[in-house]
Amino acid sequence: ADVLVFAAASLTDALDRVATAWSEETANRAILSFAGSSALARQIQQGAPADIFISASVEWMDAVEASGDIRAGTRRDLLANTLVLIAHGRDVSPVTIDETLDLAGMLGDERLAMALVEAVPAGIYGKAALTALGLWDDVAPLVAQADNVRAALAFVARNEAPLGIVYATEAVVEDNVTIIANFPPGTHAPIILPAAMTAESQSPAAEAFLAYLSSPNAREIWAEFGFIVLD
Amino acid sequence: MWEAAANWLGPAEWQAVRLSLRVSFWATVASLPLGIFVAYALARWSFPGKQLLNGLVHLPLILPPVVTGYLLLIAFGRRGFIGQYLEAWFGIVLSFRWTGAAVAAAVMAFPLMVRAIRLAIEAVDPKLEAAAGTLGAPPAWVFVTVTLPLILPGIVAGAILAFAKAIGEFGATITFVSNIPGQTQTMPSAIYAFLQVPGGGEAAGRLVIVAIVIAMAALFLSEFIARRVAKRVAGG
Amino acid sequence: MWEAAANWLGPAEWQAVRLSLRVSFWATVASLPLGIFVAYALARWSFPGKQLLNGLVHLPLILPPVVTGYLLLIAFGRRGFIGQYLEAWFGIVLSFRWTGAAVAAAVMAFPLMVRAIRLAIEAVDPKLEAAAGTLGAPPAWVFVTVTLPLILPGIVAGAILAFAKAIGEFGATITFVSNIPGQTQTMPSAIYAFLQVPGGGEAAGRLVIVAIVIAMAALFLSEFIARRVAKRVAGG
Amino acid sequence: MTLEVTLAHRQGDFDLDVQFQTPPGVTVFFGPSGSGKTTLVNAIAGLLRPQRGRVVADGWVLVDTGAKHFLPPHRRRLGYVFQEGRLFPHLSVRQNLAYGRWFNPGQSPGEFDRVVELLGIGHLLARRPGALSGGEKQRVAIGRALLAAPKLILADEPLAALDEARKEEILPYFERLRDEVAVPIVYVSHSSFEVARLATTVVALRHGRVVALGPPEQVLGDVAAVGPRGAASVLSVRVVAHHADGLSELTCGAGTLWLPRVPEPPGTTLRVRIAAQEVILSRARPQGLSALNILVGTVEDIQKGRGPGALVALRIGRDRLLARVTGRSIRAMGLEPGQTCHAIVKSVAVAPEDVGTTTSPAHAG
Amino acid sequence: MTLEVTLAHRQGDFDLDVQFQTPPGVTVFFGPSGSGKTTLVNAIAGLLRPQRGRVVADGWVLVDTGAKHFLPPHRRRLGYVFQEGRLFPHLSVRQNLAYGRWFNPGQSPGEFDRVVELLGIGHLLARRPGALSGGEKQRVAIGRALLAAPKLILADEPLAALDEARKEEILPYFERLRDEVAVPIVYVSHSSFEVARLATTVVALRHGRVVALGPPEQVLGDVAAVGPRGAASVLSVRVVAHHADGLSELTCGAGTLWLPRVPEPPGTTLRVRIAAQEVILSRARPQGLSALNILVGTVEDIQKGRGPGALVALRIGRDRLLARVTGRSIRAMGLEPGQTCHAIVKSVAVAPEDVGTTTSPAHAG
Ligand SMILES: Nc1ncnc2c1ncn2[C@@H]1O[C@H](COP(=O)(O)OP(=O)(O)OP(=O)(O)O)[C@@H](O)[C@H]1O
Ligand SMILES: Nc1ncnc2c1ncn2[C@@H]1O[C@H](COP(=O)(O)OP(=O)(O)OP(=O)(O)O)[C@@H](O)[C@H]1O
Ligand SMILES: [Mg+2]
Ligand SMILES: [Mg+2]
Repeated sequence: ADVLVFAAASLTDALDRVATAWSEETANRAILSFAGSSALARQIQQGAPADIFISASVEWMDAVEASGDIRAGTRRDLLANTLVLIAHGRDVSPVTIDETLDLAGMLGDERLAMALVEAVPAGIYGKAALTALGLWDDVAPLVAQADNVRAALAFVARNEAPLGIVYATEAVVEDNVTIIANFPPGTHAPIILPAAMTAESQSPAAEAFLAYLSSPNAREIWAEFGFIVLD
Repeated sequence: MWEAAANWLGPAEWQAVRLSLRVSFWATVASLPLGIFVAYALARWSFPGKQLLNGLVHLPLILPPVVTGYLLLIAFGRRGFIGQYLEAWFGIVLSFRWTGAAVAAAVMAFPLMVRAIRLAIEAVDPKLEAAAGTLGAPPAWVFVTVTLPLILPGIVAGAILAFAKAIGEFGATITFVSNIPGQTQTMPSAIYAFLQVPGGGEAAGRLVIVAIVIAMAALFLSEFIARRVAKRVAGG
Repeated sequence: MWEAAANWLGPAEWQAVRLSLRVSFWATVASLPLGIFVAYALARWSFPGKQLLNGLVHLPLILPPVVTGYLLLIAFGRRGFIGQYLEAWFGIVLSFRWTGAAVAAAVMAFPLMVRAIRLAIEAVDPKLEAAAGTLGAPPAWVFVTVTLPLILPGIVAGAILAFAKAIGEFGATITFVSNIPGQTQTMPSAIYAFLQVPGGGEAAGRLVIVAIVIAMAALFLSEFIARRVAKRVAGG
Repeated sequence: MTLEVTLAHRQGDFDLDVQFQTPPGVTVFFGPSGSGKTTLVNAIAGLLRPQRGRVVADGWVLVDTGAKHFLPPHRRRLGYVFQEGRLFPHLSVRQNLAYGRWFNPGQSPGEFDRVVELLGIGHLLARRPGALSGGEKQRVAIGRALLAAPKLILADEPLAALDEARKEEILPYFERLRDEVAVPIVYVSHSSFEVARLATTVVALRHGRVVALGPPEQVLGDVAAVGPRGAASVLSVRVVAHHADGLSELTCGAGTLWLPRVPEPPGTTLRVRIAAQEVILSRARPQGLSALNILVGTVEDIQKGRGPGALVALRIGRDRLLARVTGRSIRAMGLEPGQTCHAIVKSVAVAPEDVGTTTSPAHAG
Repeated sequence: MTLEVTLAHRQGDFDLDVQFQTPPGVTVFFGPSGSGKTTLVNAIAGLLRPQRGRVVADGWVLVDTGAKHFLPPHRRRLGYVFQEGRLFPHLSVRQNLAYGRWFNPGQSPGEFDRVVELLGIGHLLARRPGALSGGEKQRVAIGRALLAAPKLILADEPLAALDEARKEEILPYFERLRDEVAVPIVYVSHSSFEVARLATTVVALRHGRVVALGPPEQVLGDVAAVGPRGAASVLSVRVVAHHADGLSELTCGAGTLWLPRVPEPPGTTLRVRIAAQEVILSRARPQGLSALNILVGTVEDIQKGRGPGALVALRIGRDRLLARVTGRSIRAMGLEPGQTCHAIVKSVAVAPEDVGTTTSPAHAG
């Protein structure tokens, strides 16, 4: 049977691997539709025929749950991610992020690339962390906000911006950037990617796929891409 | 060699290419009659609400595609205020089908199509239409035998513009009908998906090249047709 | 009442509106001469590489905006293969500046502008241009005194189309120059941002209304100008 | 068909204000450039919506602003030859010619070939109008209008772009339409030849007003309407016989006229335009001249013009013959009303285009 | 200016192949519809790139395909009156008229007013071409070309859309350009009046070939070139005096001509076109006729045409006068070459448009 999965775009490559593995093991098929969490959530609210929804933000999963579009009891926190500070180039020395870091000074008149700080989860988390550390006010005028984490990463990779804040999962696979610091866990709310089955799901295999996402095989793949698997 | 070309893209990518062609073709062809009608009305008639219609036609151009997609979702989604009746009365479901992608592409391309055709209509000398009238041709016939052939280059230009736009349309499509492989994953959506993957640039690049080739072919065709028509009118 | 209207949008939103107007205005105005030139070349000249130029002009229409934005970044970014020389030789920096947003909007709107103007040029009777030539007017002068006034409605149409497109342009802009309030956060970027958060729909709706009002005003203006020009040509 | 026109229409500085009624046949609008001829024809065709007025053709109300009635052009069954051609550029000559047939299928199939032959456009059928010369375009435009099987032909200077020989070939066709097919024709012309030849009624226009109205023999004799050089007489004559040397013998009220052979059979009644300036007068019967036609009549009146010329009207039987001579000759000859006088008319000076078949009976009187 | 034209150009089925050289003055292209007149003018204007050929105006090579030389139209200093007007629709009449002045600023300021007055378009200056009648458009087109201060005027049937009175006003202006300003003129016309009046040289065309070439008195006397009804003589005459009764006395080789008053002062040499069909012959001296002009000459030859007419050429002093009479008259009068014969010409039959000032000296011989 086919399972239609609506998943946040930042999961694209990892989930592809998981789905392929599942197909090989079970002869079922997972069809993956990647887009921004907001678009997917709205589509589910409008009756999209999705079976599984994996959101990049807790808020959108909350919204879908509130409108009664996910099956009660199926929601769980699937994955967690970490936020990192990256710099352009290969051999950049690491720094420590705390209240004393002169982030604005490191930038000079150049830009700090982030995802949209009011709208896209990675941006929201990043802003929260910098605010908690008391750095936000200084760097705010220097932030270049991209519409998603990947576009922010591209700015740093092309050295349009020397520094950026992205998910660790994104940073590890890009050759032209170096992770120079991890944000301390307490500086922002946990970065959680929840998953759930939709209320209207008809697929008999949906539940199985949702379960498979936490299976040992899947865990291995998630870890390979830098995700932390929650339970 | 042919096989090498075929293998150059994976089956999922070929699927996206085929889907894009189908979506763009139908988006263009199905909206053409309405496009000609609206262009004619805007060019030649005056009626109350004309400016409103004109504005409405241009709306998809002005609004960010995401907004257009969102409005389409609200209107034509399965639970949308139009969509639910379409399904109940006619059994037509647009959301999350390729037909929905075609609707999104058609809506996005509509202003371009109408503008081109309208300009062409405005360039037709009304004296020729009047002459046809004196020979006994009723207005509809005048339109078909005089106006239509004379605006053919404009129609071709408008249609190709719309087709090209449909081939490249992304924001409204993904917002309205999502990004479901084989159903609604057009070339731009597939390119988007590739761009989300580190190292996916190469695969995206291949699809970009395919999109360019398709659009170029369409452009060549339109130039060719337009030139032939122009030559016929010039005499010979 | 005026104040109420002003407060209806927050200062950040007003900033986005003002920026969008500036970006779209300059994107349109600055690309118009080139647009007219390219349209004329495509309509009237034949030269090697004409089809290539035609294809190139249409590229931004065909490609997903994100791709166009990415290509702009590669070309015109500070480290881009053109951008670095622009900065070194002319001190022009486009990346993360409103000028870059204008370039992105201009590039995206260019095919629409060129198509409209080209259609208008093709509708001008070359016999009138020839007549001007016999009276001693050199080609450039013929263009300025005969062709240009006759294609004015097409130019207005093309420019307004481009302006409308520029007002709504999002994907290429945010990919090329990101979203910096006051610098590159245009209306569509702001709308997009609102739409990403649950419950942001209302704020987005307000900006959408502003965008519609602006574009409608531009359309009214273009209709008005086009009608005046047409009336002048018809006689009186 | 009678044509009843009452129109008041203002465009820019120009004010059209006419009222007239014409009998069946050809109505010619005659007048200088800018006098409102085309405007009037457009109003009859329905291409112009008059501000006030009424046009009735044969009892059929085409427009009546009072009754808010306006018949659209395509319902008027017209054949309009436009002053500027207006061929369809995207259609071949053949398709242009056939255009009107879609809507009026009652046409005999031979008609197409006849009209094409008449107009000499057979070799152009496959071309598009862009590849035609000015005169060729105009001929195709005439053919297109004629082939629409119209109930009313409107022709706005249809022959202006053509050479004499071509005019000569086409004019008889209009006559046949008038006489045999009895299609009413509204014809705009600058040329008094065409007027005399075709017109049942002439409407002379100036500055948007009717300055003279009537049969051509009357209007053309009216120096005020046509100017001294346009003055001409139109005689009704009957064909008596055709002679072997290429001359035809015709009889008019009081005398015999010899003209280069006319095509009509003996017994036919014709009209002959004789330009006033081509008539020579002589008190005594002239002898030994190359001119064959010598008519005897009585001087009816003598109008002195502003120039050196004078217009002498002779009564010859039922007809009135005008002669334009110099004042000096009148004095030298001592001409006075009531005198008997001979009029000399050269046979060859009467051009074929001056000889037309007569129009409907309305004219005999 | 001499004009040297050698052209071979094929468009569709039509094949233009001409070679001629004309002296200074007005060169008239004369020929039926579709004979290639406009094509030829376009080649001279540079709007048509001939496949093969050479056009030289006054030693100035406009095009020479052999030498791969082609002067673009805007460098040829033309004033081209197009057959179809081609006014700029977006410019007012005034702006249309002034268009050429931008490039040729050497025009005297009074010229604009003079031309506007001549053409009677003063009240139209503020309008756009869309609001003009057919004849008004054509007049503006003429004005536009004349006001470009051209070194070469090309006029393609400029007067076809105009009424006689208007033609009469405009023709003298072209004469003045020819004689006083000495601008070379290439003029296309169907009308033998205009040919006789204006032409220094007539190029008669048919099917893209030159069928006759020469001064109008020669070409118009050539029945093969102009047809029997076009035949005319052109006499050189000198003004002797103007008389109080409105007549002018002129002298030609061997006799006196009386014409309606001509504007030129005594002593001026003029040319007078006398249509062959307006001349009456008489063996004996006629008496008591209203016709004032009786010229005596010798019959030089008699050409029988295909119709009932014949063309009799009289030698009258240095001039040759053609008379078109019927064969029957010739037999009745027993006319034969060598005989003395009287020619009768009515004063008023010579229209003002038949009297023109003479052209450049090239013509006297
Ligand atoms: N583009 C073309 N292609 C083919 N044939 C053409 C083209 N243009 C003109 N012709 C033909 O060339 C011939 C000469 O045309 P041209 O316009 O020179 O005639 P013209 O002497 O000016 O006639 P008119 O007095 O009717 O204006 C005509 O027979 C016409 O049909
Ligand atoms: N749209 C218009 N606006 C104002 N005046 C106009 C308009 N169209 C025509 N006229 C004027 O109306 C008058 C009559 O024009 P019309 O075309 O009827 O003349 P016409 O008798 O056909 O002349 P022609 O013999 O030159 O064709 C002219 O003086 C012209 O200038
Ligand atoms: Mg007219
Ligand atoms: Mg011609």
